[in-house]
Amino acid sequence: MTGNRLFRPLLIASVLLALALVAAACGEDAEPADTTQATDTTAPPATDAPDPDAPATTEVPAPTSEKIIVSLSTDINILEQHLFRSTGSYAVTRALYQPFLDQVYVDEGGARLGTSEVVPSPLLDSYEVADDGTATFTLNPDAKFASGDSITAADAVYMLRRSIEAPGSYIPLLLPFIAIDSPDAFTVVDELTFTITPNQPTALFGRFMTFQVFGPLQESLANEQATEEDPFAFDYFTTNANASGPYTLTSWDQARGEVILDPNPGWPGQVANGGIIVRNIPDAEQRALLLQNGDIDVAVGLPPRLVSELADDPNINVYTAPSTRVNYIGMNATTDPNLSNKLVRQAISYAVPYQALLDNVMFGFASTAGTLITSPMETYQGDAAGIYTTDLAKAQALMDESGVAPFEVELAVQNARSQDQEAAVFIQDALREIGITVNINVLPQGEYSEKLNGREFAMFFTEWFSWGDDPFYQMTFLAKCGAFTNFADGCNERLDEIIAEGTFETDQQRRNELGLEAQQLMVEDANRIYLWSEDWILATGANITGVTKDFTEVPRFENLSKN
Amino acid sequence: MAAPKRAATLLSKVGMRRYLAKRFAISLLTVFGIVVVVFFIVRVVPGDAASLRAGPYATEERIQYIADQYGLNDPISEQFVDYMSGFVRGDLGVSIRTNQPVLGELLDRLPASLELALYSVLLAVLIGVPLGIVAAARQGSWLDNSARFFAVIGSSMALFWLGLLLIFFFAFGLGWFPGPVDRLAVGTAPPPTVTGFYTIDGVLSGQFAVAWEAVRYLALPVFTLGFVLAASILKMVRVAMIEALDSDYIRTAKAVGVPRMRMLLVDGTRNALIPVITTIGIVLGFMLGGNIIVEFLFSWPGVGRYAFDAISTSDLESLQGFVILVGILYVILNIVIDVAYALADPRIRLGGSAST
Amino acid sequence: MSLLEVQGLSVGVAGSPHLLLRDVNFDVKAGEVLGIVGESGSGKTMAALAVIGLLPNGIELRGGSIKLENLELADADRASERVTADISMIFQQPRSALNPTMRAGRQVARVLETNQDLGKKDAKAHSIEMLRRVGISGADRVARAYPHQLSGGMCQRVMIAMAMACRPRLLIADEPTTALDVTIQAQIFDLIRSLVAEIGCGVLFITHDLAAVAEMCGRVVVMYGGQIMETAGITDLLDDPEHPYTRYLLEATDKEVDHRVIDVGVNFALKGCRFSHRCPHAYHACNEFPPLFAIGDGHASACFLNKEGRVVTS
Amino acid sequence: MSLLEIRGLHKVFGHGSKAVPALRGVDLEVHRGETVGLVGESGCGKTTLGRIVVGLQAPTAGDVIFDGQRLEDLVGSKGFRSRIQMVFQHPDSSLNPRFRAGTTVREPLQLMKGGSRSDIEKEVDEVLTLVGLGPAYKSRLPRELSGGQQQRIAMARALMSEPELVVLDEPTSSLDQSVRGRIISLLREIQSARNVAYLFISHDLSTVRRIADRVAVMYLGRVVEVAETEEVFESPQHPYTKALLSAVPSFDPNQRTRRIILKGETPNPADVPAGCAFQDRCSLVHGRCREEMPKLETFTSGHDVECFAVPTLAASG
Amino acid sequence: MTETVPDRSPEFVPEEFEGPDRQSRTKMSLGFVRRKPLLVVGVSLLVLLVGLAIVGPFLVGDPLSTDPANTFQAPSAAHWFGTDRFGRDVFARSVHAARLDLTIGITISLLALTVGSFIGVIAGYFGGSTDEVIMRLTDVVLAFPGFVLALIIVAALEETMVNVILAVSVAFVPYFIRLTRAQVLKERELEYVDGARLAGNSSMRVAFRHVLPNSLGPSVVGATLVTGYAVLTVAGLAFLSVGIQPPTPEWGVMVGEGAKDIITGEWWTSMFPGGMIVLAVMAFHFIGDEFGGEAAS
Repeated sequence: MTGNRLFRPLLIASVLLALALVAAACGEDAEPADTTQATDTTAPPATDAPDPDAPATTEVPAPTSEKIIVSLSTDINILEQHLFRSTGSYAVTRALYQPFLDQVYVDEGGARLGTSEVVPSPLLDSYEVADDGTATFTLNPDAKFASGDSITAADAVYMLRRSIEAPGSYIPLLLPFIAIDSPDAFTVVDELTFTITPNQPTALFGRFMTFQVFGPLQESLANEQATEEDPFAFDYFTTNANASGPYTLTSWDQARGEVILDPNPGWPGQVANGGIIVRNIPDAEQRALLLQNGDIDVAVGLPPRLVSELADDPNINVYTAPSTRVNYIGMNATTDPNLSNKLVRQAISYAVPYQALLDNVMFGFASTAGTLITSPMETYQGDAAGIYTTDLAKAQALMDESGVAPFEVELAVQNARSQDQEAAVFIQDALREIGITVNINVLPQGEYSEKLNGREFAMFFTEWFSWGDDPFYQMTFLAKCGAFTNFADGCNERLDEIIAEGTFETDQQRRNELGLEAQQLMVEDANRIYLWSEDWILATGANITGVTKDFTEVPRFENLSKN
Repeated sequence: MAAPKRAATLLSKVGMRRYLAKRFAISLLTVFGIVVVVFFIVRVVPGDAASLRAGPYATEERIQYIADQYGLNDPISEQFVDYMSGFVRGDLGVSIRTNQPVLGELLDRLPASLELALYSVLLAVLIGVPLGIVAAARQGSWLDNSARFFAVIGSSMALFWLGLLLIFFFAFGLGWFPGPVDRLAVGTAPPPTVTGFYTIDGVLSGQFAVAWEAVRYLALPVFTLGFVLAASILKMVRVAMIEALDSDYIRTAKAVGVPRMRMLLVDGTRNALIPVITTIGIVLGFMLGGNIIVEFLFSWPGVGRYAFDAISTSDLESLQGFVILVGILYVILNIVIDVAYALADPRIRLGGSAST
Repeated sequence: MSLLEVQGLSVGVAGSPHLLLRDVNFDVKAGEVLGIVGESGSGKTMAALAVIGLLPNGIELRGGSIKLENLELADADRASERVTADISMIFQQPRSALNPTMRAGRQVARVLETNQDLGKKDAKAHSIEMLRRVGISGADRVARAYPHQLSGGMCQRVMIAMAMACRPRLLIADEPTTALDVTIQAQIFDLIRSLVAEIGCGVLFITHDLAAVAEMCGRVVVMYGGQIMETAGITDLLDDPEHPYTRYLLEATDKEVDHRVIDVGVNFALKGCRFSHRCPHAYHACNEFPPLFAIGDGHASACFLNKEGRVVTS
Repeated sequence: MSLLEIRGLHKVFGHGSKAVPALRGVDLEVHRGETVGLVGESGCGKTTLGRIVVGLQAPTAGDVIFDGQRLEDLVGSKGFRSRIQMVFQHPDSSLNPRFRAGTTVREPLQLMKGGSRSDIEKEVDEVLTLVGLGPAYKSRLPRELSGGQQQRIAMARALMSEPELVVLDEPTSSLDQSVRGRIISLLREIQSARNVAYLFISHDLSTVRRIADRVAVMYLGRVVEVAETEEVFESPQHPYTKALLSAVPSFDPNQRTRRIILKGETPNPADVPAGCAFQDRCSLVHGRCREEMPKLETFTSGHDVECFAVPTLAASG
Repeated sequence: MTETVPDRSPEFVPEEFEGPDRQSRTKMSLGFVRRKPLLVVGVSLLVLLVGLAIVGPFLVGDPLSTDPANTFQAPSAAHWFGTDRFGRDVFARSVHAARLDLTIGITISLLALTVGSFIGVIAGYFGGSTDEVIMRLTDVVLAFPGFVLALIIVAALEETMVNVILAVSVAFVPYFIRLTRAQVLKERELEYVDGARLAGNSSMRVAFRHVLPNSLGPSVVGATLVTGYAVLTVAGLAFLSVGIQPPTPEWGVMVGEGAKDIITGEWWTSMFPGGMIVLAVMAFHFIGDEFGGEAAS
C-alpha cells in the first residue's frame, strides 16, 4: 500500500522516541557512581557560600571532616526553641541552642548513652546547687553566640523569663516539676553569673536543665527583632538563629526540607564533624534505601521491620537501647458507656495479642510495657503487679461476667503512625473473638490531637515519652485525675496520692513500694491497654561513630564523626 | 430556511479584543468563586483552627491567644472579608504547621512542580501526538488497535501503582534510576536559581553534572506521569484526527490532488490540533494538582507534596492556599489555551459565524 | 473514444454481502456532461466517489473496471497516483468542503502548486486570477478570507476554482447546487457550463433534480438502489421514458399521484431488480437481476418489460 | 374576515451592534381553508414568519391577528395551541426518536383535549388512516419509518388537535421527488376533508405552484409580491420574482433562453442598504430605489407588488 | 398507472438474498469480535470482575483475619496473592475490595450522572441567565482538578465512606453537566422539540420528557468512563490515606499498605491489588472508548 511509504516518517519518529527513552534509561546503568561524583564536585561551592549568620564558617579547622547527612522523618518547620513542633525542629534547635547542663554519658555498644547524672555543659565554668535548691550558674567567658558576641547572664535570664512569659510556649508545663512558678526565680548576679531559685529542691531540676528549651538566646537581638504584636520576636526566631549551640544555621531550604548546619566557632566545645545536613525524608522506606546506598549517614525513625532488615547489612550500624517510652491504647469510660464497665476493660486487656505486637509490629525492638511504668523504667515490677498477658478464655469469661452485649467501638489512630495502625489491625481481629467490633478511624495529626484533647475518642492510641525517666512524673501527666494529658480520663484517688507522694520522694525503697502499688492499681483499673515500650533506635552507616542518646532521645549531632 | 445566524462581519482586532475582555472578566469571576468555595469548604472542617495552630498539649490560654491573634473568634463573614482583602494583596494566610506565609511556601515549591509538569506533558505530547496521528491515519490497522490499547491502559493506569512498579523495577531492582527521594541527591546543592528548574539552571550555570543528576531524578516521575498523560493525548489526537480526516475538506484536498502527506499534516493535523490544544490544557491543569500522588510517591518537593503534608497534619490554611493557587493557575492556563485556540482557529479569531 | 468508461462497477460495505452499487456501467466523453440522476440511496454519489477513488472508510470496490482514457483506476495501487490531476470533484456542501483554517486564496494556490508546478508567488497570483475567472468580484479580498467569512455560493465558486485549477480532464459535480438558493444555482450552472466549454473536460453531473439534468446534460443515467435503471439522451428520456421507475419519477414531478401508496426505502438485500418491491408491474422474473436492454441509439433500460408491458428479449 | 392577518410584522434577532433583522414589516393574510404559499430564498425570513405565527417565537413589532384576536393575547389562552399547528422541514428530526408513532400522535390529544382512552385511541386511528398509514404504524419508532412516513406521522400529530391553520415549513424539501408528489396529494386531501388553511413555506417554486391558492414572495424580510398562484407564475411583476421564476431549472429549453441571471448575492440581513433591499441586484434600479423603501401596492385586484418600477411597466406594457 | 402496462402480479414476492440482513444480525456474529476487539475485551473483563465482586466474597476467606505466624508469605497455592504483614490473605482482601470498589465506582458515577444531567438539562434547555449562572458555577468547580476537589471535600468532611462517595461525585458532576448541556443545546435545535411544544407540552415536560432522554447518550457513555475514573480517584485518595482507611479491604488502601513492603521485596502485597484497579478501570474504559467516550477532565 502506498500508505506505508507515506506514514513511515511518523512511525519512525515515534519508534525513535521510544528508543531514545529506553536508551536514556539504559544509559544510567553505565555510570552508577555518577551521583556521588556530582555530589562531591558541586557540594562545596554551596557550603562555602558566605552566610551572614555564620561569617566564620571557613575558619573551622576541620578540613578533613565532611558534612554528615542526617535524615529525619518529620518536617523541620519552626526553628524557634520555645515553639518547636516536631522532632526535626527539636533536633535542629538542639544543635543551635546549647543548654547549660548536659548528661554524663557511658559507652555501650558503640553508642554514648546518657545517664541520669548531670554536669555543666561547655557554656559553663561552674554550676552549684545550694541546699534550698538555689542553683548558681557561672558562664564560660569564651562562650559566644555565632555572631561573635559573648553570652552573658542577662541573655540566660532573658531566655528563662521568655520561656515562662511568652504566650504560646509550653515550657510552663514543665516548671511545676522543678517548683518554679514565676519569672522572679531567675536572677542576674553579674555579667557571667545568674541564679535560679525554685520553691523547693527537686530531683528533676538538673535533668530539666539539659533540655534545649533552656539554651541561651541573645537578648539584644530579640529586642531588636521584637514588634509590638510579637514582643519576644517569635517570628524572627522561627526562621533565624544566632546560635549558642554547637552549630550555626547556614541554610534552610523549606521546600526540600533541608537544613545545613556548620560548626559554630563561638561554641566552646568540640564538634567532631565538618557540619550537618539535615534532611526531612518522610518516607521510612526511602530513608532506609538511602542509608543502604550510602547516600545518607544517619537515619532517624526507621520502622522496626526495616531496622530488623538493616541490622543484617554489614554497611549499617543499628543502635538500640531500651527506652521508658510507653505506647498504649486509652479506653475512655466516659465517652463510651460500654467501656465504663471495668470487666469489659479487663476483658479487652486480656484479649490483646501482646506477643504478636512485639514480634510482628515492633519486630523485637520494644519491651513489655505492663503499665504506665514500663519495664525499662525505675520501679517496674510487672509480674508482681500481675500485668496482662494474652488469655482469650479469661477475656471471654470476663465479658460474659460483665453482662455487656457485643458492641461496636471506634479506635482512633493517627495517620502518620504506622506501627499504631498495624497494631490496630491485630487488635481489631483479636477483639472480634470476644464479640467487640472495632472500627478503626485514622485521622490526621491535627484533628487527632484536637479530638484527643476534647476527650472525643472512646479508644485511641497514644505514645508518651517523659523526658527525665521518672515514673511519678510520667503518671502525673497520664494518670492523675483531671490531668490535661490524662486522655483516658481514668481517675483513682489512691493513685493520685501515690503520685503526689512519689514525685518528691527520694528514698528508693519507698519509691519501689509506691511504684508497685501504682502498677497494681493500673492493672486493676485497666483504663489503658499497655501495648509496648518502644526502644530507642538509630541506624547509621558503618563508618559513623559518636551516636548519642540523651534524655530527650532526639538526635545529637556534635559528636557524630565519619571515618 | 433558518433564521439568519450569520453576521459575517470581517471584524478581527475588535472581535479578538472583545473576546479576550469577556474571557478575562469571566476568569475574574471564577477566581472569586474559587476563593469563596475553598474558604467555606475549609471552614466546615471539623476542628478548631486555633487549637490546631496551638498544637498538641496546648493550654486553653494559648488557644485563646492564638484565636485572637488570627481573628478566629470573629464572625465568619468578617473572617471572609479579612481573607479576601488579604488575598487581593497576595496574602494567603499563615501556615498552621510552620507559621510561614502560605504564598511564600507555595511559590518556593512551585518550580519543582512545574518542572515535573512541563517535562511530563512534553513527553506525553511527544508520544501522544505522533502516535495519535499515525493511529488515525491507519484507522483499524494493528497499529491503530495497539495505540488504542495503549491509550486505554494509560488512562486506566493508577498513577501510584505505575509509580510503584517503576520504582520496584528501575530503582530498586535494576538500580538504573535513583530511588524516589527528591529532585537531587541528598547533599547535592541545587544550582543557582534562575528559572527554578534544576535541569535548566544546571545548564545555565555550567553545572552539567547537577543538571544531569536532575534529569535522572526526574526520569521516573516524569515517565509515570508522561505515560498516563500520553494516553489521554493520544486518545484525543486520534479522535480529532479521525474526525478531521473524515471531514469534507479532507475529501476536497484529496479530490483536488493535494499530496497525501501534506494533506495529512496541513489539513488534517492543523485542524485536529485545535481541539487537542484543549486536551493539552486539561492535561496540564490536571498536572497542576493531580500530581499530589506522584509527588507523594517520589517525595518530590513540590506543591502537591506540600498539599499532602498539609492534609496529613490538618494544616488547612496551607491546604486552602494550595487549592486556591491551583485554581488560579488553572484559570490562567485556560485563558492561555483559549487564546491559543482562538489564534489557531480563524473562526474564533475573526469572529463571524462560527458557532461551536 | 470515451474519456471515462465504467464497467460492471460493484461496491459494498466491508463485511456485508449486499452491494451498494451493482453492475454499474456508464461512460463520459470529452466535453460531454453526463447526468446521473437518482433519489437518496440510489448510489449516484457512491459511483462518483468510486471513480475518483475516494470511497469512504469501510466501503470497498467489489469488482468492475474504471478506465480513464484506458488507464485502469480500479487498481488501487495506481489509483492514488493519477487521479488527482486528471479528475477533480466539487461537492454538495461548499462551506464544509473548504479547510476552515486556511485562507481561500491559499487553498486554490496550493492546488496550482501541486498540479501545475508553480512557485509560491506565481501560484498566488494565479490563484487570484482563477478566482476572478469563476466570477468572484473583489477576488483579492476573497482570497484573503477564510471560508467562514464567505457565503455558500462564494464557497462553491472557490471550490470550482480549485477543481479547475487542476485542469482536470474529468470534473465530477456532486449536487453542486443543492445547498444553494435557486438564483445562485442558476449562476453556478452558468459558470460550470462556460468553464466546461473553455477547458473541454468531461463532466459527471450528479443530481436528484431531473430538471437540473435537463438543463445541464446531454445524456442521463437514471439510478435506483445502486443499480442503473435507464440511460438515455435527455430528450429521449423526457419524451419517451422506458423504465417503470423513470416514468414513475417523471410523473411524480407534475402529475397528481395516489398518496396512499406508501413509499418504502431501498432494500439492498433484494436478489433481483432493486425497484421490484415498489414497481407496480413487478412479476416473477423480477427476482432476477435485469441487465440493461438496449432500446435505441444510446438508450437502454434495465427492465424485463418494455413500456408496452411485453417481455423484452435481447 | 380572514383567518390570519399579519400586519407590519418585524422581528430582530440579537441586540445592539449584532442585531439582525429577519422580518422588516411583513403584511399577509390567510383565509379559511385556503393555501398560501410563501416563497423566498434562504435567509428571507419565511421560516421566522412561520414560527411567529404558531407562537414559537414572539415578534419584535407588528400584529398577528388570528380569527379576530391578537396572537399575543391568545398565546397563553387555553385551546389556542390546538388551533394553529406546524409541520416541520426535516421529518427525521421532527419526531422524538424515542417515541413510538402512537405516542407522538396521541400526545397532543392527551395534553390538549383529554378524553377517555378509547376515544383517544379511536381518534388516533382515524387520523393515522387519514394520513394514509393506519393504526398498524402506532408501534413504529421514527427510525423504522421512511422519510415520507415520518412526515405523515408529523402531519397526523399536527392534525390531532383539529387545527384551523397549519403552517407547513418546507414539508417536502427533504423528501425524494417521488415521495414529494404523494405528500402534496395528501395535503390536498386533508385540506378538503378538514377545511384547514395552510401557510405553505417553501423555496421550491414548482411545489408551491402545485399546492398554493395564492403565493407570497419574500425577499430579505419583506413580502415583495403577492397574488393568485397562476397570476404570479404567469405574470410576475416584481423584478425579483421574475428572476426567481426564471432561475428554476426547467424541462423546457425555451425557458433557458429567457433566463435572468441575477448579479451578486442576497445582501447580509444585518447590513441591508437603505431604500429597496433589492436595489443592488436589480436591472430596473433608479434613484428613488436607493432612497426610499417601496410599499406593497395593489397592481391589479388581488395582486400586490412592492416596486417603484412596476406601475411604469404596467402602463407601458 | 399507465393503461398499457399490466398491474403488479399479485403472486410476486420480492426475494432477498440468504444470510444476515444489514447490521442487526451481523452484530451478533463473530465479525463483531473482530471489528470491536477492545469492546469484547472490556465486556469480558467487566463480567469477570462483577462476577468476582458478587460471588467472590462468599468463596474466599475473611479479609480482616490476621495470622501473625504466616506474615509475608509469597504467592502460593494456598495464598494466590500471598499474605501481607498481618498474615492476611491478599487474594481474599482483593476480592472483597472488588465488591467495595465497584460498588463505590458505580454509585459515584450514577450519582454524578443523575445530578449532572438534571442540572445540564436545565442549563441547556432554559438557557439565558439560568444557564449563565450554572455555567459560571461549573467553571468554578472545574477550576479544581477533580482529584484535588475530592481531596479537599473529603478532608473537610468526616472521612466516612458516604462522604467519599459524595465528594468524588461532586468532582464529576460538572463533567456530566457539560456533556448533557452540550447535547441538549444540539437537541434543542431539532424540530421535534418545537413539535413537542406545539403538541401542548409545558416547557418542563419538554425538557425532561422529550429532550433529556434524547440527550443522555453521551453522558451514559461518559458514565462508563467516569466509573473507571471514580474507582481510580477513590483508590488514589485511599492510597494517600484520605477517605477510606485501612484495614478496610479496598484496592487503594491495599496498595498504600503494601507500598511499604516494596523495599523489602514483598512486591505482592501492593502489585496484585494495584493490578486489580487497573484491570477494573480498563474494563470500563474499553467499553466507554468503544462507544466514543472522551477523557473526563
